[in-house]
Amino acid sequence: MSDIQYGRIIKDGLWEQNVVFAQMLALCPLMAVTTSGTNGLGMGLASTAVLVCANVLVSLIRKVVSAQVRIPVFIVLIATLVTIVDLAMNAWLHELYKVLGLFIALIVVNCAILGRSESFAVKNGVAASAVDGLAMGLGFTGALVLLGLVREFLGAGTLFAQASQLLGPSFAFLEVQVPGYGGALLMILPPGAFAALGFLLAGKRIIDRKLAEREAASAEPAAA
Amino acid sequence: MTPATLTAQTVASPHAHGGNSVSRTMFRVQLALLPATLYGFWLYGWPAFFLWALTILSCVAFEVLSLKLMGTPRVKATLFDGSAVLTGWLLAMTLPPWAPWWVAVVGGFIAIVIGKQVFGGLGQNVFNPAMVARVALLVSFPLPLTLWVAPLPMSTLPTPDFVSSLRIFLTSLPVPDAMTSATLLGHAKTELARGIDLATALHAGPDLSWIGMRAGSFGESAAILILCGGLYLLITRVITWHAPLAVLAGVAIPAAIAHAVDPGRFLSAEAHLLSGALMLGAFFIATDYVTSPNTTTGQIIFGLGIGLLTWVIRSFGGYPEGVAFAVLLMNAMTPVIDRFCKPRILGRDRKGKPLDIPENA
Amino acid sequence: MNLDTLRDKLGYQPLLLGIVALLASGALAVVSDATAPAIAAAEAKDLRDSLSDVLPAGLADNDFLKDTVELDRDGKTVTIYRARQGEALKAVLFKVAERGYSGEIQVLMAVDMDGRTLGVRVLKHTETPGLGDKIEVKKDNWVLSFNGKSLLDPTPERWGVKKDNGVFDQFAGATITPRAVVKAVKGGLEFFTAHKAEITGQAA
Amino acid sequence: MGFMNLFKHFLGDDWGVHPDDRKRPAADRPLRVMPVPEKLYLPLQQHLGGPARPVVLVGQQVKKGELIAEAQGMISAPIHAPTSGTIAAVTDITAPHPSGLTLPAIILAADGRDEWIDCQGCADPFALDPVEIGKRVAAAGVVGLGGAAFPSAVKLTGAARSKVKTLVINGGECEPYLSCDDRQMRDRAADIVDGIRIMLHATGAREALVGIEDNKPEAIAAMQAAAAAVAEVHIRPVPARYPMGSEKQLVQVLTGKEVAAESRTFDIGIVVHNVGTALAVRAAIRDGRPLISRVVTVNGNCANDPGNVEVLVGTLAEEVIAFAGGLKGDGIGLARRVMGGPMMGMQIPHWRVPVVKGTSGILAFDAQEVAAQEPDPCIRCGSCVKACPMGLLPLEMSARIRNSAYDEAVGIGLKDCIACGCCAYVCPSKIPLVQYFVHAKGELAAQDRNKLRNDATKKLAQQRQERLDREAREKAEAAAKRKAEREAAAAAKAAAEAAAKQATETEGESA
Amino acid sequence: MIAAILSLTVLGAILGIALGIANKFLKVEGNPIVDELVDLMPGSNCGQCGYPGCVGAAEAIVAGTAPATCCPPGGKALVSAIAAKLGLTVDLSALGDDGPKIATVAEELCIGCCRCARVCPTDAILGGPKQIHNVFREACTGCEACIEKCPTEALVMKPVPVTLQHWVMPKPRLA
Repeated sequence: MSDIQYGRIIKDGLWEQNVVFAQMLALCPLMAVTTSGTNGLGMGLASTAVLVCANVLVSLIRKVVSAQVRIPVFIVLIATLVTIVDLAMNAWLHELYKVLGLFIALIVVNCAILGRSESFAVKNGVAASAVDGLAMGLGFTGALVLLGLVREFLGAGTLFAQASQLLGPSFAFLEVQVPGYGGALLMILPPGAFAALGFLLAGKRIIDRKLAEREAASAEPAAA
Repeated sequence: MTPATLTAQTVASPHAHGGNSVSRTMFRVQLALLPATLYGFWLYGWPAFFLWALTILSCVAFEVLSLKLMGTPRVKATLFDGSAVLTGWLLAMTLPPWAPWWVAVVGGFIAIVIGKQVFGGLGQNVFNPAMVARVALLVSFPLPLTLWVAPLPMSTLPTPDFVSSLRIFLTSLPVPDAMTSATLLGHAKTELARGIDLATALHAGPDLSWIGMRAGSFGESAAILILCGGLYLLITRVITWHAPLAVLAGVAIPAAIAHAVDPGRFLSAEAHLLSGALMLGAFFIATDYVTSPNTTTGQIIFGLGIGLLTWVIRSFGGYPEGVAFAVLLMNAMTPVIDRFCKPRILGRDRKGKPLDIPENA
Repeated sequence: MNLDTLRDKLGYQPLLLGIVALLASGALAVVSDATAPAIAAAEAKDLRDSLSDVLPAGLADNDFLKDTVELDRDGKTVTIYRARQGEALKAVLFKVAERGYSGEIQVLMAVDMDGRTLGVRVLKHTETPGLGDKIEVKKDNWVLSFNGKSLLDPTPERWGVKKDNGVFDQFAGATITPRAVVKAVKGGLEFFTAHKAEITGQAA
Repeated sequence: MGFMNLFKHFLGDDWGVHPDDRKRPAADRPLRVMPVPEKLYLPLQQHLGGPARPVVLVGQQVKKGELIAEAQGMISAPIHAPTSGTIAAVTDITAPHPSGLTLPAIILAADGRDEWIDCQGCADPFALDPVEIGKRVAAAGVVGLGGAAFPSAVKLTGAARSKVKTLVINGGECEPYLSCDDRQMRDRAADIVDGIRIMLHATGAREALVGIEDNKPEAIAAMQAAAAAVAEVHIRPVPARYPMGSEKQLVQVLTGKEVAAESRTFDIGIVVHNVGTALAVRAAIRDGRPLISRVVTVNGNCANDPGNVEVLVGTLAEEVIAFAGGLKGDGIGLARRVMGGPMMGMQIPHWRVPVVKGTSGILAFDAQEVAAQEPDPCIRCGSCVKACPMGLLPLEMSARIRNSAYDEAVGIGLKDCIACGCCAYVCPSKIPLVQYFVHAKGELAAQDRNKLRNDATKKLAQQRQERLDREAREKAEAAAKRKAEREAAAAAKAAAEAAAKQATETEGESA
Repeated sequence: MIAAILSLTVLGAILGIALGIANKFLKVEGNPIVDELVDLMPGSNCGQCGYPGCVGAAEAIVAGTAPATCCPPGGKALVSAIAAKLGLTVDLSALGDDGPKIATVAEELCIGCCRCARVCPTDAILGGPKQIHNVFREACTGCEACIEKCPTEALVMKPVPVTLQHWVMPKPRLA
């Protein structure tokens, strides 16, 4: 296990194998939460925390767990972790909990977390799993924030509304209001989430194609 | 001659064609829409004309843009099939006559890009593009989309001239209160919500009119002219009677029953039939080839579904009008209807098993 | 000991799953124990904060969270918090609910002893964002327009939105939501008037 | 579109299409008989089933009507010399087939004398045993002249065996442009009725229903006059509608019975023959003459002088056209060459393709007639569904075939498609629907062939393995045997030596 | 609290037993997908793929150690069939396949050495010693095993000729 390429893992998590844009997982929390960039950020960070912990734990016990009971074991682990996060936030980060409370429990059913446990942590060491969890979590957060921002901007004409409630008053500068634009309500509603996600997916594919073309173009003279 | 050079251009039979074409069909539908459209211009003046023209223009522009972006080689052929023009036209017919310019542009974008091209272009869309745009606009911008202007020949104010019409269209300034008016359905819904009996409410409310002397969308007002267009389409065989009749029946039957039971709570069948987008929906939207079932049985089910849902939404839903929502819901059902309503294959029973061979034939 | 051979044994599965379940529930028990007081405190603070939101500052000096009376309203129990200055009852706070455009709207209101509203806040709602959510004080000052209103001011037939010839504004594009809130507040005032004796504890 | 059609359209009883029939003026021109050409090209397969096997040698002299290729297999038909002459070659020529591929044919150089061999006619066919009639029809190489070219004798004897009650005679000729059946019904009505009576006798059917589309009033009148005296032959005008001439549709309109899928008309007591076939059967029985000529319609906007021509089988289309007045402007503006009708006929690559027994028309189309255009995307208008006479969903089938989901297409009825072309005819997007279906059927057949071939290969490989094993085993056994023999010999030798030694020893001892 | 912990633990143990038992009794032996692939393959066990026969190749493809394109006699058709079955995406254009080919004997070069006939996996080559050999078109699978055995290069691979019986109407160009 010495030949783990951390760069590869990070790149996969953030872009190539992005939970939302490449694997199309975790769409339920995605649709429910991304009515604003702030919500997306909060949910993303909470998910990242759970993802890292779950990956580390699963990686630790991977040699003990037998194939027959691995899914119940993972599910119990993840549910426990989420409940602990939920309780802890409620107790000690109460203001943040008021913004995100509804969505924390949703992390249990986030298939991306079980998915990473099944496909990565169970096969790799603790360090690699932690990095993978972090990269995947940040990729997920990025996607949530991006989709939240798009929907918020088109739907309400604001950016990062209420960010100061999540991150503290010093982040109030993030909050932007477009003057004179009332917003298209559809984008805040669930159908808007699907439409926006569709266009973002198309955008990623276009970027990927452009990147592949550039790579091919730069590889050619080297080969010749 | 070698076989290879010969096989290059193989064409199967038939070697004759009936002469029907996509563009001819689209042209006929547009022709059928013309009387109601012209009448709409007369009712609502220049702003309605600007809205109509810009909606069509933006639909065509977005069509060209999408085709260019997708790198389709047949931009011209696809453009001249007239489908984008028709989508824009139908959308414009359902908009409030004095809606501002950006409604037309955003509507064109939603109809063509989101409603049609994203699904793969002509023939591939699941939902009727014009109705997708109509619903998306209504949900997104409820304010300008529910601002109805009274037909000008009925209003006390003079008709705006060309320049002031342009100003109304481009600046989206609020329309003076004296010119606005509620639609019959909207009025009934508001009064009912206040707990006022319909019999009393309709005394003061807008009248029913076969010739569009009431507030409403720019192209929907004159039920009689829409009906004429529909009959023209029936006679030229562009559409069949199944879907339109089913839509009208689907609204009229429950409406008549409910009205007979409780006239204070439910509008009459006539009021339903002559209101909102029902006539337009029955003859021009429910008959959309792409998004309706293929078989006549399927079309009847589809039409009844639209009618019934329209009545349910109008009577119990949050919005006063429900044709567009009903159409979209039934569009989503179309593949299911198509799956279960197949024509019987000659020589087979409905399940596809060969017929029994009679013993003593 | 060879794990590989052990893992496929029949007894291994229940043992493993049992241990994991034991550890998980144990961990949860510990965390739950550790967080319970903090959560209770935070929630009490929340309630106090929201209650004091509708209650003008300095009106009460008691811990009105503890001074409650429970009444039955249409089959549901309503908890009424009583704010006192010294022994004198100054105001009561309670929640009312009404069906809005899409689901229930929960409203917290404070009423003084003359039946005047001291403050109204929407606690919870599922109205369309951007359209019906102007009833939140964060979005709009609209709910403040209830301050100082009573059942006689305005007169009962004027207790409605402007579209229904009332005194309260409606928002552009949404009539149902403000109508529901107005109805809720009016209902709350009627409830207060009807049960004033029980609330003040004079009946008891 | 008459008012009645519009009414039917509203009722939904609207299968098939109503193409402009374009039969006149060709149908009204008198039948012309083409003289014997210099060379005749006779493909060995002019019928459904196994190809015929040549029984003549190159250079051999044959007389008109002489057997030159015999039937091979149960479903096949022999071929006879259409005129007297010398066999010039047996070689590959371009087939009357859309692929433009070649197929083996006998080339006959005419000697101009046009000498018949001795024909064994029969004065009273009704005295013959039905089985004998079947044999004679088979020997005369008669095939269905409506287009499919199914060997007629197979149908006649099959019908007799399955106790058929009704003989349906197909005078529908629903294909536009074609009028060869129309012309023959006008000119040879009495002979046709005679042929029908022979067929009634051969099949054992009680009555014959002759269905003729109502756009051929002259033919109906002529046939009614000829059949007036024959009680068991009924002339039944049917509405002109394509594909009325399709077996299942005609049977349904005439008898009200529906032919079950995956079965034949025999199963409901009906057999269907073409009017032209009736004439050929009559000639085969009454005169003992084999099928060596047929009537062909030359038509299309590019044809100078459209009309019907009686030609010998094997005549090149080129020569038929030349005889019938040639092409306008020597073929300028010619867009497509078609053999058969416009709806189901096939495009041919050039005119040097012979007329075969099933050729009903030679059509020279200009661009305006074929209306070839780039297909547009399907708009799901459902025209094809309404037009399909079989009740299929052409748009759904073509969409699946487009994605190569052939099995799914079969699941929704591809096998029931009769390739009549109604769907493609009405399609506003001009999608070549029939081509999709023909392609899919070919592809499925190819897959079946591949599967058979794979199984055969596996069997071969297995047999080879068994053979190798057996050989190895035999070799081993032989080796073992040899070894055993050798050992036995050695043991015997050793024993003998030992014995000898012992003998000497004992001798010595004893000595 | 104790009750919650205990009940969860017992529940876990019971579920574990259930899963263990299910695993014991519902186990699927062998891999059915391999058999399906074997059915698709030519079945001549020619060995061009480098695996022991078609079964070996099928196992390797299912295991992912061999590409779907490893069978030359199967050609494009086989590759797409395998890809469809396994849900793979395969670049067909890389496969230089121009239709099925079979071996043919150039009669003027054949010396009748019988070497080719001995290696043919389907016994498709016929011919006695010192006689010109012939290939049965229907039996040849195009495995090319015979080609390199021929001392005179009399065996060449040629495309299977298209006949009227084998012709398939081309698919219409996509609109």
